[in-house]
Amino acid sequence: MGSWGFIGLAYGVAAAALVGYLFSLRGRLRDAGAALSALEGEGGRKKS
Amino acid sequence: MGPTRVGRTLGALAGLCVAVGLYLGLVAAPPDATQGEVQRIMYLHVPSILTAYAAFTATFVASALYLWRRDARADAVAVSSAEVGVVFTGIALATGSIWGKSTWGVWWTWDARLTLTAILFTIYVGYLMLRAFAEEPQAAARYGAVLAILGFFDIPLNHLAVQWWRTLHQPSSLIRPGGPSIDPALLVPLLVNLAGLLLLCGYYVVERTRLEQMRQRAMALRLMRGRRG
Amino acid sequence: MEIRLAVEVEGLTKVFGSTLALDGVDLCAARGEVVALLGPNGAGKTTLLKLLSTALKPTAGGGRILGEDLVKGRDSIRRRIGMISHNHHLYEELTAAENLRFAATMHGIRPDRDGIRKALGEVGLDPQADLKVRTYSTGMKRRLVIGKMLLFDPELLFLDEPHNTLDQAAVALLNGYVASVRARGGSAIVATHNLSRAYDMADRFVLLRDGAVTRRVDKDRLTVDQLREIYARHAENDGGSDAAGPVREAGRRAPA
Amino acid sequence: MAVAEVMRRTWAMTWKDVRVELRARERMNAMLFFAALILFIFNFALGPDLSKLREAAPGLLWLAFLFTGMLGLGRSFQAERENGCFEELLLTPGDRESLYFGKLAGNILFMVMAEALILPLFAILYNLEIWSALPGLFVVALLGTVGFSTIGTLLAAMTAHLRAREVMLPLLLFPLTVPVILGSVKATEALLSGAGLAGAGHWVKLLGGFDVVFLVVCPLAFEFVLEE
Repeated sequence: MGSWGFIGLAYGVAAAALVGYLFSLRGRLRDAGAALSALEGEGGRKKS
Repeated sequence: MGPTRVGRTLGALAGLCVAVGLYLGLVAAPPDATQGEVQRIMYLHVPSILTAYAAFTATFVASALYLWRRDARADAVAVSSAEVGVVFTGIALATGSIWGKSTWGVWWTWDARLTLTAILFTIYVGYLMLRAFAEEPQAAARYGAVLAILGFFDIPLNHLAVQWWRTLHQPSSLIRPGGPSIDPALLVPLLVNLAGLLLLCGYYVVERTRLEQMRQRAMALRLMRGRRG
Repeated sequence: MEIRLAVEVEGLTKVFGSTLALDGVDLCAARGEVVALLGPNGAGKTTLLKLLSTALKPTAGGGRILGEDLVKGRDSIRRRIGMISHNHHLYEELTAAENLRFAATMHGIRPDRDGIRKALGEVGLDPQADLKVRTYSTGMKRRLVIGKMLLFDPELLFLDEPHNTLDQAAVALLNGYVASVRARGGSAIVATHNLSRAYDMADRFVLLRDGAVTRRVDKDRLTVDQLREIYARHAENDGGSDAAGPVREAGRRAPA
Repeated sequence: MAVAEVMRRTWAMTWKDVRVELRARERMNAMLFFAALILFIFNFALGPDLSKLREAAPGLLWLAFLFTGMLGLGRSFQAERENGCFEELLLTPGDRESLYFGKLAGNILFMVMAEALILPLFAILYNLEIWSALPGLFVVALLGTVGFSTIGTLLAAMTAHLRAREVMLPLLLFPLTVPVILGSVKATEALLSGAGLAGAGHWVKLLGGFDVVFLVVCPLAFEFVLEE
């Protein structure tokens, strides 16, 4: 594999890791947000 | 808690800086005299290990703060920068190994810097597992903080041990006490890429901290609901 | 200055993860008084006991134990209290004498041979002094813990379900010891769900459920059956809290 | 006088651990059996050809030392876990450091006793001439054992209540003690090749530095691990 092959592989792996982490983070943030609003919503209903 | 203004600006800046760094590293910078084109992997490998060190230093500071003042925010930052630090250490390992394959023909050499990166990776993966296994969040935060402090004191000793143990690779040019000894043409892309990855790391830590705080808030709400239930 | 209250805590709260083990409990105990914490399992009795004995740090709330701040004065509190629990905190491989010598040293007392022998004698374990605790029955282990308390001579005693699996003689010895502590001006907090034992031992009863105090009752002319009935109403089922009930509290109206 | 009390409490902890261990002999038996087993397994795995083995001898010796030590460290709070003695430790007044040093001294003692038996067995099985290097070996073994046990005792307390403690202790302990592993093996290698303590100078200094750093950090951190 030529040197540009290795460079592509290295940058590709790094990009995959960083983008992958970003999406995982976004997903977890969405789920936490949903769980939070559910709890807050429920909390609200009980108080009124 | 939506994405904060700080988070968004950090993210944008990081994107810009990484783009510039990519251009400089892959296009503008001259190929290395001895290694040729493949030396460009350095613009990714060295900045990612330095960013990981920065993230783990933040974990150390936040952990010490947590133990001192028991401030939940410090704990959130500690676990967040540890997790992001592990991601960057993983990248450093992968790129280091690929660089090793291209220059020495082997995926893994017990070269000083690669070995240190591997040790760092195992210590902080252990940190994340310890936090996951501890049932009770306060215990997870406390144990994690202690481990982060142990890790912080351990790293310089690891450096010493591994440097003496063996150094195939040229001694890490950037962190050498004498300061960077490589010619400016290579230095500028290196520093730009470093700035890019540091900003990106900052962005990830800010977002991950926000996630941790949302989880903390959800736990508090479940608690409140328990009280009124 | 001679403090009147051995225990004076407000708003004691303890959270484990997202479970609320104790929810803002106030408690007072005067010198020379024995207070019983009654309630079903999981009501928070043991958690409260652990907070008062400084084994656990409170998530919120605080107060004073023997005049010392619950959190900052932990060290000196620990020197002046004793704990008798259903699991006996003894090392099975050590003999009775060795266990006492170790516990005394860790407690900051200089243990001498005859001091230990005397304590063992008083709880009737002198002949077995050099046998491994592994060979002891539960009753004998409880006696050894009382022997340890004789060495510690605590001003404030904590008892966590001390009565279960005890033979008659050991129960008498335990009640006798608690009475002797009270006679010397000391106090005790006992957590149990054994109503008749609590009735014999305590002057006041604090009923707990789901980590909160549901009722406080003085013994005065109360019979054990009345106590059982109040317990059934306040600690067992979901009966409405009886706001109007005659509640005597040392100087302060307890939250309903 | 505070110092006297600290010394008494530290000694009481060590005395209790040693006394419990001599009676039950659970930990020592497990360590010794495991050590003998690992030495034999090396032979089967690496073949009887001694010349190959001799070159790897320092590494194999320390593998036996560290894994046996790890087994011992895993059980350092076993006596406390039974019938609530852990909580009793929480209730003892006074400083937490003496509890740590008392437990550490016991752990070091058990590990050194295991090493004192592994080393001669190792020398016989691999027919190594260790007599001349013995004093140096003792110093290196002690420095390595102290370094390994210092962090090991703290992590044993931390993982005492975890569900997967048998896995967590090694997983956390070995990465942190890489300097001890490298230092001990390299110093032993120098000693066995006749270089004497001077020859292994910088490795011995590394081990010494490691021990000093963590003999300061771990006792201070122990308080945060012990509290509930």
